[in-house]
Amino acid sequence: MNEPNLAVDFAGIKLKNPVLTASGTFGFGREYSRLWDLNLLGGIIVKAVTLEPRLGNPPPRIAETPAGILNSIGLQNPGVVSFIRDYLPFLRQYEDLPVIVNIAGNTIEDYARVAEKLSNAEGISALEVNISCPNVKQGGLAFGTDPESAYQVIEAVKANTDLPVIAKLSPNVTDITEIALSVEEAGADGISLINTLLGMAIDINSWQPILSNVVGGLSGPAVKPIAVRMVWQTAQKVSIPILGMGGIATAEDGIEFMLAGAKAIAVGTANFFNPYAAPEIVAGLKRYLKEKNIEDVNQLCGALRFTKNN
Amino acid sequence: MNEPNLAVDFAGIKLKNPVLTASGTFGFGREYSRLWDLNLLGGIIVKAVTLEPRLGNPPPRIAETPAGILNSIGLQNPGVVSFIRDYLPFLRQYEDLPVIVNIAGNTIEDYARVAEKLSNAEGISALEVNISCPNVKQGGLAFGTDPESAYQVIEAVKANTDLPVIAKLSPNVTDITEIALSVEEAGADGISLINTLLGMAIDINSWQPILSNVVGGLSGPAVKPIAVRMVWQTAQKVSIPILGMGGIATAEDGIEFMLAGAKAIAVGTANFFNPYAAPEIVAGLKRYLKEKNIEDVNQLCGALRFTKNN
Amino acid sequence: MNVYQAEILTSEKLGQLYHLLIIKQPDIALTAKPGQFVYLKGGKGLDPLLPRPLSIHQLNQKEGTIQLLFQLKGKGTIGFSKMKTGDLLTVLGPLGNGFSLADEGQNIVIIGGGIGVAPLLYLAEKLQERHFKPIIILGFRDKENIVAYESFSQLGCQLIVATEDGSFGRRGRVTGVLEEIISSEKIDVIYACGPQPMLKAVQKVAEKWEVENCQLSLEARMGCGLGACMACVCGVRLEDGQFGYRRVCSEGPVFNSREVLFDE
Amino acid sequence: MNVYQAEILTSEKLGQLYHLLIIKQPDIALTAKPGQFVYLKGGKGLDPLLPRPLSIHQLNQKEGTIQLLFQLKGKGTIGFSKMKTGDLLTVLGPLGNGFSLADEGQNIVIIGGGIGVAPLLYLAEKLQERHFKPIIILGFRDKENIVAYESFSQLGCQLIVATEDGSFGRRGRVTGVLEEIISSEKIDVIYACGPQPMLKAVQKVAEKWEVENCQLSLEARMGCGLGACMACVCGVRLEDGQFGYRRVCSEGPVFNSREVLFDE
Ligand SMILES: Cc1cc2nc3c(=O)[nH]c(=O)nc-3n(C[C@H](O)[C@H](O)[C@H](O)COP(=O)(O)OP(=O)(O)OC[C@H]3O[C@@H](n4cnc5c(N)ncnc54)[C@H](O)[C@@H]3O)c2cc1C
Ligand SMILES: Cc1cc2nc3c(=O)[nH]c(=O)nc-3n(C[C@H](O)[C@H](O)[C@H](O)COP(=O)(O)OP(=O)(O)OC[C@H]3O[C@@H](n4cnc5c(N)ncnc54)[C@H](O)[C@@H]3O)c2cc1C
Ligand SMILES: Cc1cc2nc3c(=O)[nH]c(=O)nc-3n(C[C@H](O)[C@H](O)[C@H](O)COP(=O)(O)O)c2cc1C
Ligand SMILES: Cc1cc2nc3c(=O)[nH]c(=O)nc-3n(C[C@H](O)[C@H](O)[C@H](O)COP(=O)(O)O)c2cc1C
Ligand code: FES
Ligand code: FES
Repeated sequence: MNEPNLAVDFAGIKLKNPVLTASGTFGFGREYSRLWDLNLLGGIIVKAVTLEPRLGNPPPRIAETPAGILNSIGLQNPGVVSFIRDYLPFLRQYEDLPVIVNIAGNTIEDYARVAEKLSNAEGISALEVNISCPNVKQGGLAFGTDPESAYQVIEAVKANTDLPVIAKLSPNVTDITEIALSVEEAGADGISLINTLLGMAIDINSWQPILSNVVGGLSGPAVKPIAVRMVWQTAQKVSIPILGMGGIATAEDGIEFMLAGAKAIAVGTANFFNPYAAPEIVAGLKRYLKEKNIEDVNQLCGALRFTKNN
Repeated sequence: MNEPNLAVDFAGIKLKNPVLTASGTFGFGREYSRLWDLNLLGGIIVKAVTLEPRLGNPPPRIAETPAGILNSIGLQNPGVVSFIRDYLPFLRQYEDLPVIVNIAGNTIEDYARVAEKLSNAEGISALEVNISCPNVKQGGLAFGTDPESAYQVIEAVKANTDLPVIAKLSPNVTDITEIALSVEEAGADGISLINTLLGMAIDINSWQPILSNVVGGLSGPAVKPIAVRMVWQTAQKVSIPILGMGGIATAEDGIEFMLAGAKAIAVGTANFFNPYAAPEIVAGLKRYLKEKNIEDVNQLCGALRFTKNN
Repeated sequence: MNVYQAEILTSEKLGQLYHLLIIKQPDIALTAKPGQFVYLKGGKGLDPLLPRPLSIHQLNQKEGTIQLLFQLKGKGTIGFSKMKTGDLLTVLGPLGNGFSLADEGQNIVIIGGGIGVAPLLYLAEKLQERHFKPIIILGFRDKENIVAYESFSQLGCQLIVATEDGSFGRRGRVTGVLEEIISSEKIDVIYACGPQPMLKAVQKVAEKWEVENCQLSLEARMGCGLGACMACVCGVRLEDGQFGYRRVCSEGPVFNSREVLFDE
Repeated sequence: MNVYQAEILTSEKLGQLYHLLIIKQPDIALTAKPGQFVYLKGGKGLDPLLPRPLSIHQLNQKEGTIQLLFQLKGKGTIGFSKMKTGDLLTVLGPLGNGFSLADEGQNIVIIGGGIGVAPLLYLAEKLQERHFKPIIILGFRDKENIVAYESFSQLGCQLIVATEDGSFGRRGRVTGVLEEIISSEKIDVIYACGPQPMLKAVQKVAEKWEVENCQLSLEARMGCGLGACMACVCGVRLEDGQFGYRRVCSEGPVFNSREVLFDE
């Protein structure tokens, strides 16, 4: 058998394989590049970038929970100007590494301005619009839990960029498909699912929340079943492609997401407990396709089968 | 120091300790009674009872996920008549074991009729109204995700019983406090938090969902941070007591829930991987209170402290 | 039945696919019946979360030990195989109803497929003890998949091994062998354990040849292992002829083949 | 810096509270500087999920081994202590900036509190090698909490141990001892590691006596360990005087005490 095809076209972005790294878990790429060649990735999604630099929340910002973590980083980032000047050039050295920039803001206007600024820079393949960050007081989650606000943010971003726009949705909602349909209508070219689930952990010795921000976002293997379900539900409803994430730590996990309907996948928390997770998933995916005699990774996408009982 | 007080009053039900077993994970008590004395429990919440017997969903009905499980039992139960005749007498042998009956239905009328029938039986301490089961086609989750429907179910149950009514809410919502306020207004005497989160798992060899019902309810340690957060959010808003559950496997876990605002706690999935979990949690709670020199377990309830950073 | 901490006395890799553990647990060794199982967890960790059901392969009452024979499938079984002598396992058991032993003078066939042979060794031995002369048919995909052959052959019963590819013993399926036997002599009792397609085929043969006492040991994904959660059900025809679900953990794992409704 | 599979050569319980592991990892042993740390995980399981940061307590370049000294606190550290000789640990390292060594002729005090002594042994040895004569002050709650005393006393430096209850060595806090020393001789460099209240007190002393080169090794809950996730920050006064956050894993764990802003 020939080598299987791993390339996918995601919302017009050509990815040599469907494995990306999830925003906020991989910085701007530099740290992990000391361990392995970033060219192995299908693409990189960088940490959220905002109009102005952000300080983020006070520490502690992370807590371990069963098979998961809570984080409340609070979007610490150097701001869009510094990103373009100080961080983007490093990534542009990689010839075959699509760079997707995750953007956030307090107001719709913020989103529009960041989008505009990034669109004038060179070397960016798409914008991922974070309307789902649970760790900031303004904006963030509020945009992602209301279909109307979600629509407005995406519409404003679309109006200010020619880049493909991926809406990153929050799982903290009653009906994910309602928000998904709304951003699709607003012109989103793809959907990222899922951001973190709102959670909390308490230190029973001090009687205080472990996170100084009290609540934080839950991610990691613990959330995988919820993420797979949301990808599956959403894939039934929308026609734009889905970028699946939430607890992916192995190629097997990634395949679950693709069968559920994701066209590409992102590795987040797993980077923390296995810094080689992403390239291992690329290799594992290839091995799986070979073993199963599948010529093209696209054949997995939404290929879920049902027995008569379903 | 004297023995600490473990007794709590939950919505008028006197519990000798705050540890119950969660509905559906403990049957009608008989199986675990072969291992330890059920009188050790603060109370028992039995499997959901419906007006008519229910067959439940086809197998497979359970899947293991990271630090959690998915289930899609589908409310298999013998129906309210058989429950009262064949199962309740066994529990009534235990002199000091409050029995809380979890009830479910397809229609508001169903709930009302089950409530009525159970109110005429002897030996029941309260009803827990399941408006949050993700595993049945009609009713279930739909009631629990809409404040108005939730209100109507609780109102109808209240109108048909003199027993304390505990509303069991679904975590699959954008704002848990909205539903909580709605059931409080409808007259609920207490709130159980949380039922399972909707999830899904796929077998990457057969390309089929593992559960024959495709989706199922996620429970176990994985969901604990979400449950603690919801208990905390809800405790800020309502004045009726909260029965906390979702991933409780140790006394430490239970204490987290109580600090967040739960007055009592229930052990669910942990029964499966440690059949002695519930009595061990009672013992662990007592040990904790002694070590910390706390006289009364009620002092934990909602005692969360905040540092200046919060 | 209770929860015990049991020490691993022997841990033995059997080829690439299987593993044998001998653990010390006198209470279970004294009371377990053939066909019963234990629900096994290796420590208090949350990964994997649930215990795993494993049949009692063999036991030694004098030494208070039980043998567990299993196939390496996923996290649970691979985890058990990595535990070392002296490590403790948490064991809930003995669980389930087990096989009901035949009446005096009855002709018996025992059929196992793949790792489904696990609960059949103790059964065969028990039957021999009671002076039955069961015919044992074991089927495997190929030679590499054969397991526990030695133990079965030492029983001194008539033993027929079949492999699907003919790489060892007879070529073909166990149910072919079963039909041959049934067509030449009257069989009163069939005991079977193995993959579902095999059990379905055995069910058909039993129905066709009107073997009333055909006992199938089923598998199902479990939650509590005790009968409390309703996770492990299989479809059955109830006494009143209606369709219903029974719990494999507590009402099984052994069912009469007439009541089992596969695929429902 | 890389991810390695490292074999456990020695696993030694030190009383009820502490544990010492010696692991084989030549690359780290060759390159690690005092004050650097490793990010350690015991196998691929998900419980616990994250690695744990542990300082390099000591290393042996010839043998390619490193020593990790730790307090038993929760799942992670207790899990490491239960691993056996021959087991493999996954080690990411060496990480962080480490201590910067003093200039020739400078007077040095090393202060450790509790398990905070861990990174100081290798530091002290390195300083001795370079002919410094550091004064070492170690503080513990009480006699039972003392750890690594032998190793430090074998260095041949001036060693002062203080316990809060006076059950061993001097009674009182390490910062009391520090002030005594500083008030009698000029100290150029302070190295400190220990619980936050101790570090705050050291910071105050350094400020009061204008010790410019006071290096504090901080702890923080970590995500990636590499500098990518921004989880492990501590509050600092930036070059421009503004408040900001720095990453303990990659910009620390050692910071000059003048820049650290505790409680912010
Ligand atoms: C009553 C009974 C007796 C059994 N006896 C034996 C035996 O003696 N030897 C043996 O090798 N196997 C036996 N099995 C099957 C054995 O339980 C599974 O192979 C094992 O649970 C797989 O776990 P895993 O973690 O290795 O695999 P995984 O596939 O990773 O397991 C994932 C989950 O699915 C469940 N699961 C997967 N396969 C099965 C299965 N076939 N049956 C039930 N649950 C399953 C697991 O318990 C676990 O919860 C028995 C099953 C039952 C129900
Ligand atoms: C750079 C650095 C070097 C360290 N060196 C040592 C050392 O040499 N010896 C030693 O005993 N300890 C050291 N620590 C502290 C050590 O990392 C924690 O004691 C350990 O992580 C606790 O893990 P646990 O699972 O046993 O405890 P748990 O409390 O169960 O851990 C829960 C979570 O909190 C984190 N956590 C808890 N306490 C700390 C802490 N003090 N610092 C950072 N994270 C924490 C854990 O990593 C884990 O993610 C160091 C910490 C840092 C940051
Ligand atoms: C430490 C941390 C920081 C994150 N920061 C961002 C962010 O800046 N923007 C964003 O859209 N998502 C952010 N996320 C969410 C992840 O991109 C991802 O959606 C989520 O963690 C689920 O995937 P995982 O379980 O694989 O981590 C962050 C997650 C973590 C753990
Ligand atoms: C197998 C199973 C069956 C359940 N059945 C019911 C039920 O009948 N009624 C109900 O209200 N909740 C039911 N639940 C939800 C639990 O009562 C509990 O709310 C949930 O599992 C979270 O707690 P846990 O994580 O401790 O299990 C069931 C849960 C499981 C795992
Ligand atoms: S596994 Fe719970 S009823 Fe069988
Ligand atoms: S732990 Fe990720 S930046 Fe320090």
